[in-house]
Amino acid sequence: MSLFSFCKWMAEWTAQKMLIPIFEFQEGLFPPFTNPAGSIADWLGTDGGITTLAWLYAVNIAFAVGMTNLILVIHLERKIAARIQDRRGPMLSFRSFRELGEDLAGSAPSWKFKENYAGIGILQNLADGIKAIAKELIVPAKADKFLFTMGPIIFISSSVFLLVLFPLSDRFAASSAPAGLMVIMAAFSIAPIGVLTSGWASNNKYSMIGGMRSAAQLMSYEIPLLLSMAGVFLMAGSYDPVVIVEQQQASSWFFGIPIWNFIPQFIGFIVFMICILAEVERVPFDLPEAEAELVEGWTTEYSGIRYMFFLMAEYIRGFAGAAVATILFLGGWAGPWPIPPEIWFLTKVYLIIIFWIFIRWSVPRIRTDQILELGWKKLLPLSLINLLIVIFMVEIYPYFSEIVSLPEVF
Amino acid sequence: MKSERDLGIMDIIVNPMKVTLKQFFKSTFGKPTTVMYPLEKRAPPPTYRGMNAVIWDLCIGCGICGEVCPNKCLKMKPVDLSDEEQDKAWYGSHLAKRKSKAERPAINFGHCMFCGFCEDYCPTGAMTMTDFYELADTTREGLIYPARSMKVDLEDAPQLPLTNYMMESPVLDADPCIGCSKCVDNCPTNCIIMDLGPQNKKMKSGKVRNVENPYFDYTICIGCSTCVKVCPADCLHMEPISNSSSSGLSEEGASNEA
Amino acid sequence: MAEMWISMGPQHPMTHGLWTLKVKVDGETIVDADPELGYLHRSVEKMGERRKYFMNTTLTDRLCYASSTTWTHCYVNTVEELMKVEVPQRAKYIRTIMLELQRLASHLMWAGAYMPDLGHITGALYFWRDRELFLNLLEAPSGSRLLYNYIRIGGVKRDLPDGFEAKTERVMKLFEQRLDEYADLFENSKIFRMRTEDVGKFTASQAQNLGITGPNLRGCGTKFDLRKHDAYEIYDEVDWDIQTREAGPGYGDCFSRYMVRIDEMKESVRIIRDCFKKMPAGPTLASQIPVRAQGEAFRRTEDSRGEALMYVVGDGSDRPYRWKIKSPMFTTISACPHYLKGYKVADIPAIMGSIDICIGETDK
Amino acid sequence: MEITSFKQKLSSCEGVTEVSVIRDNVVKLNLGNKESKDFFIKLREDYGFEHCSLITAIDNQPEFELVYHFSAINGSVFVKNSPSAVMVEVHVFLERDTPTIESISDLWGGANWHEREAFDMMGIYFIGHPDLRRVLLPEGFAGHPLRKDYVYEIHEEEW
Repeated sequence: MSLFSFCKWMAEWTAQKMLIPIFEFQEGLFPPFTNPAGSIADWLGTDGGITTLAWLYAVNIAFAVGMTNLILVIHLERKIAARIQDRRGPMLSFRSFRELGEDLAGSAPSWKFKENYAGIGILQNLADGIKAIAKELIVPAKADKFLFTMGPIIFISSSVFLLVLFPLSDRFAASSAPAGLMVIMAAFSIAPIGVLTSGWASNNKYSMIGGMRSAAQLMSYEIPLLLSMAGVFLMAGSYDPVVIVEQQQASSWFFGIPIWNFIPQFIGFIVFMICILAEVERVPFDLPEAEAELVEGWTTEYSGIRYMFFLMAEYIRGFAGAAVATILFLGGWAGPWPIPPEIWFLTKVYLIIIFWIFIRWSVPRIRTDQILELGWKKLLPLSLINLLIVIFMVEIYPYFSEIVSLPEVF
Repeated sequence: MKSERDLGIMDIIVNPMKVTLKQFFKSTFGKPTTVMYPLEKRAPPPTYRGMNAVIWDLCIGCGICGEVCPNKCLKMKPVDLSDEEQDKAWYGSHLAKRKSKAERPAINFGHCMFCGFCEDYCPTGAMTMTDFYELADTTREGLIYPARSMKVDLEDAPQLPLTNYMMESPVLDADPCIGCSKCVDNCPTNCIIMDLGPQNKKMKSGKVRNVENPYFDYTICIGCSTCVKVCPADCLHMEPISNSSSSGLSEEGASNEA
Repeated sequence: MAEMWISMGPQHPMTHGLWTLKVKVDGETIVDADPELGYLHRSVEKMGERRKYFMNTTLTDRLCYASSTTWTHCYVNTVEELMKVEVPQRAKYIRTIMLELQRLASHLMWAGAYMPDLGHITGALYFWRDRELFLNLLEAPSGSRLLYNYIRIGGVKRDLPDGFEAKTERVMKLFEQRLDEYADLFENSKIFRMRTEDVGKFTASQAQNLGITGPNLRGCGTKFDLRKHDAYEIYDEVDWDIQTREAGPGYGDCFSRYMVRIDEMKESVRIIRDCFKKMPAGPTLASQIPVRAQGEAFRRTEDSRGEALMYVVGDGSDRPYRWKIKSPMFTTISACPHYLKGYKVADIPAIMGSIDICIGETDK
Repeated sequence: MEITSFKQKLSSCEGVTEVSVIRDNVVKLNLGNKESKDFFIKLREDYGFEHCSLITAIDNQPEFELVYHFSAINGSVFVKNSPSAVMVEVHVFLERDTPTIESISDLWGGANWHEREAFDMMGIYFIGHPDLRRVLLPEGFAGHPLRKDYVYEIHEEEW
C-alpha cells in the first residue's frame, strides 16, 4: 500500500467518522451563516474533498518524517563532532530539564530511571529551540524591514518545501511528479534569493559580502551540478525518481549485485558530491558564513527564531541533498528484501550525511577565489566529460552496436 | 627546515579524515578527555591556590597579608575573640588583650586574584589557601567574606619559628624618639622592649633626662612595619635586616595547607 | 564594487582580543589597512609605579594570559639585574623548564586559535586538549592553571613536586606522538596548504626594519633567537638549535610561520629533556633579596611571540620609578598594513592569526 | 666589527658622551638632542643596527629622558667568542618646556608606534612623524598620564 492510498483511506475514515458529523452539527447550529461556497460537509463527501484531505495528510506525514530526521541529523552531527574532537557532546540536557521542572513545580518528582540522568543529550535540540524562540527578534534600525523579514521566510519555506518533494521509497512519497528531481533542484535554487535578500536587507557590510559570496557560489556550482545530474537523466530517460531507481536496479548485474550509477558515472558522482556540498554550504564550502572573517556572513544581524530558521534550513537542505545523491547515484531505496526500502533509503542518506560530517570536522575552509576557480575550471569540464561518457554509453555505443553488432557492454 | 612531502589527491580529504576517524573510534569506545563538570570534577594539586582560610590559632594579627596584597582586597577587621579563642591564640594573644579588639583578615573575593602573596608572606603560616574554587555568587556583597567566615580550626597547628619574609626590619633614629612606647603596644610579636636610651636629652622644659628608647629583637621581628606606622615622631624607618639566613618564601607554607 | 572601509573589531572573531582592524577593500581585495589599539589598555606601567617590586609579578602575569610565565620571567630578570641578585643554579634550571613548558602551552594556544581562523574547529580542540596537559604540568608546582605567579625575584616560589620529571616525560612523549599524528590533519592537508601558502608574505629585511621578531622573523629565514643571542638562564648550557625556515619561494608566508612554531615546540621538548638531565640539587631561592633598588636596568628575553624587553628605573624606594614594557606584538601589529595589502578578505584571519596576536601584552 | 672597536668609533661621533659597555653586549651612551638624527642615520646605515627594540620616555623631573634600544640582528657588530647580539642604549635628554626630538620612524618602521606611544603617554613631540596620534588612549584624552605631575584620582571601593 502506498502512502497516498493509506492517506486516502485515512481521509475517508476521518471524514466519515469525525469531520462530516462535526461540520453538520456546526451548520445545524448556525443555519443562517452557512458557508457561501457551499456546505463543507457536502464537499467532504465528494471525491475531490477526500483527495484534498488525503494530500493534506500525506504532506503532513512527509513533513513530520522530515522534521524527525532533521532533529536526528542535528543530534548526530553534534555527537559525531564531539567524538571526533575527543569531547562528549550534549550529555546533561535531560537532567537540566528535570531540574528546571523541579524548580517550576517546587518539588522533586518521585520517579527516577537513571542515576544523575547523565548521557541523555537528545533534548538539547529542544532546549536550543526554546532558547531561540525566547530570544528577542532584533531588526537593525537602518535595515530594510520588509526584506529583512522576508529573507528567512524565503529560505526556510523553500527548504521545507524540499522535504515533501523526495520520496522515501516508491510507495512512501507525498509527491509523485514525473519531473520530480527537476522540481527538487528548482526548490534548491530558490535559496540564493533568500540569502541575497537577507544579506542586502541587513544593511551590514559583512552580511552583504556574505550574501554576495553565497550567490556567486551557488550560481557557479549550479551548472556543474545540473550537468552531472544530466548524465543520470540520460541513462534513465526520465526525471522521475522512481524510474531512475528502477533503472539502476535493473541495469547490468555483477554477480547478483546491481551496478548503481556511481560506478559507470564515477566522475559524475564525484562532481555531484562536491557540488551538492557547495550547494548546501557545508565545510569546506561554507564561505558565506565564514565566521572567522565575516562574523556570521549573511546571518550576522539575525537573532532568535529567524537565526534558528537559517540553521534548520541548512540542515534540511543537507538532508535533501543527501537524499538526491542517494536517488541519483546510490540506487535509492533498493536493497535486499527483509529490510523495508524506506529503511534502506534512510540508511544510505545517513551514511552520506555522516561522511559529510567527517569532512566538515576534518578539513579547513577554502577561499572565495579558490572555490570559484574549482567550480569553473575543474568541475565544469569534469561534468562535461562525464556527460560525454554517458552519451557515448547510452546513445552512440548502442547505435553502432546495432550496425556492426558489438557485444553488449552497457 | 624539514621538507614537507609532496601532496597527492589523497591529502585533500582522505588522509585528514583518517586522523579524525581514528580519534572518533578512540573516544567512542574509550573515554573522552572532557569531564562532565557538575557530576565529575578534576582534582586540583595539593599546591592549588583556591579560597583562602585563616588558622586563627596561629594568626597574630600583624596585617602583613593586607600589606602585600596587590589588589588591597584583604583588610584587617576587628573581631571579638571568645575566651577559648583568646586562650588558644598564639602570639597575638597579648595584643588582643592590650588592644580593645583583636584584628583578623577579611577578604573581598570580588577583588581577589588568587596570587598567593598573602599565603607566602604570612610569617606564621596562619594564612592558607584551600583547593575550594567554586566561589561564584549572584551579588557583589556575597563575595565579601567577613573575618570570622575565614576561620578554620586545625587540631595540631604547627607553631613554626617566626620568619621575616619582608626582608626588612625597623631601625630607630634615636634623636627624635619621645619614648611614648606606642610601638611596643602595637607590636604583634612582642619583639620591642623599652629601655634607657644612649644619651640624655634636653627636654623642651629645659630638664635633661634619659628618654626610654625602643630596642628590637630582630630574631622574632617579622617586618610588618606596624611600629613605623604608629610612631608619632617618625623616628623609625625600615632597613634591609632579615632575621633568617635563608629566606625561602613559602616552603613551609605549602606543607601547612589545611 | 566600489572601495569601502570595513571595520573589523573590536568584537570580531578575527581579532583574538580587543582591537580594531579597519580594512579598505576593493571587492574582496585589501587595498589598505589601519590597525587601532587601546581597547584593553590597563595602564600596567602606571600601576607598577605604585606597587612594590615583588607585587608587580601579578601584573606581568596578566600581560598575556597565554604566556604569563615568560612575561613574569622577563620582569623578574630585569629586576634581578637592577638589584644584582644572584639566582641559585637549580632555580635557573627550574625556570628554564617552566619557560619552555609555557612556550609549549602558548604555541599550542596559538595553534588552537589559528585553526578556527581557517575554519578548522577540530584543530582548535586538538591543540587545546594538548595544552591542557601542559597546563596540568604548570599547575603542579605553581598552584594555578593560567596565571602562575611562580617565578619570584631571586628564584622560584617552590621546588618542583615529587615525580614531576616522570610526569613531564610522559606528557611530552604523548605530545610528540600526537604532533606526528596531526601532520596529516594540518600541514600535509591540501586545503590547509592552499589557505596558508603564499599568503601574508614579508621578507627578512622588511621584518627586521618593521620590528617583527620571534617566530615571525624566523619564519622568513633569519636565524635570530634571543635565547641564544642574548642568553639568559641556562639556555647557553643546554643543547638546542634555532628553528627557521630556509628562504625560498614560499618564505615568510603563513605556512612557514606555522611550521616554525611546530618545530619550535619539538625543540622545547628537547630543551626540557636536557634540563632534567643536567639539573643540580640545591636551593631554589636566593638567600638575600633586596627590597629597594637604585639605578636602571633592562633585559630582553625571547617571549613566545618575539622579543620582550623591560626597562626598569629605580629611585631607591621599594617601588619602580619607571617601568617600560616592550611588547613584540605592538610593533608587529603596527606593521600589518605592509603584509595585508593585496590579499583577499578571507586571508585576513589567516594572516593575522599566523602572527600570533596577544592584545593583553600589546595594550599593556 | 668587534664591540670594543665599535665603542671607540661611537665615542668619536658628534654629540656622543659617556660611552660605556654595560654587560658584555650592550653599549650605553648619552646623546645630544641636536645631533640625534645624524647619529641614528649613521647607526643604521654604517653599523647595521636593523632593529629598533624600544623607545622609552622617562620623566626625570624636571627634564625628560628618552632611552632608545637598538639591536644588530645580522651580526654586523659582535662580541668575540659569543653569539650575543649587540645592543646600543642611547639616552637623550629633553627639556621640559620643549620636549621635541626628530622622528626616526623613517629609518626604522618599527619605531613608528613606539614614538606614538611616547607621545601618548609622556607628551613628547617627534618632528617629522607621519602620523603622530594617540595610540593606546582614546582621542581627546586630556594630559599625558605617565608624567609624574599627572594628577589622577585613586578610586578605592569601601567594603
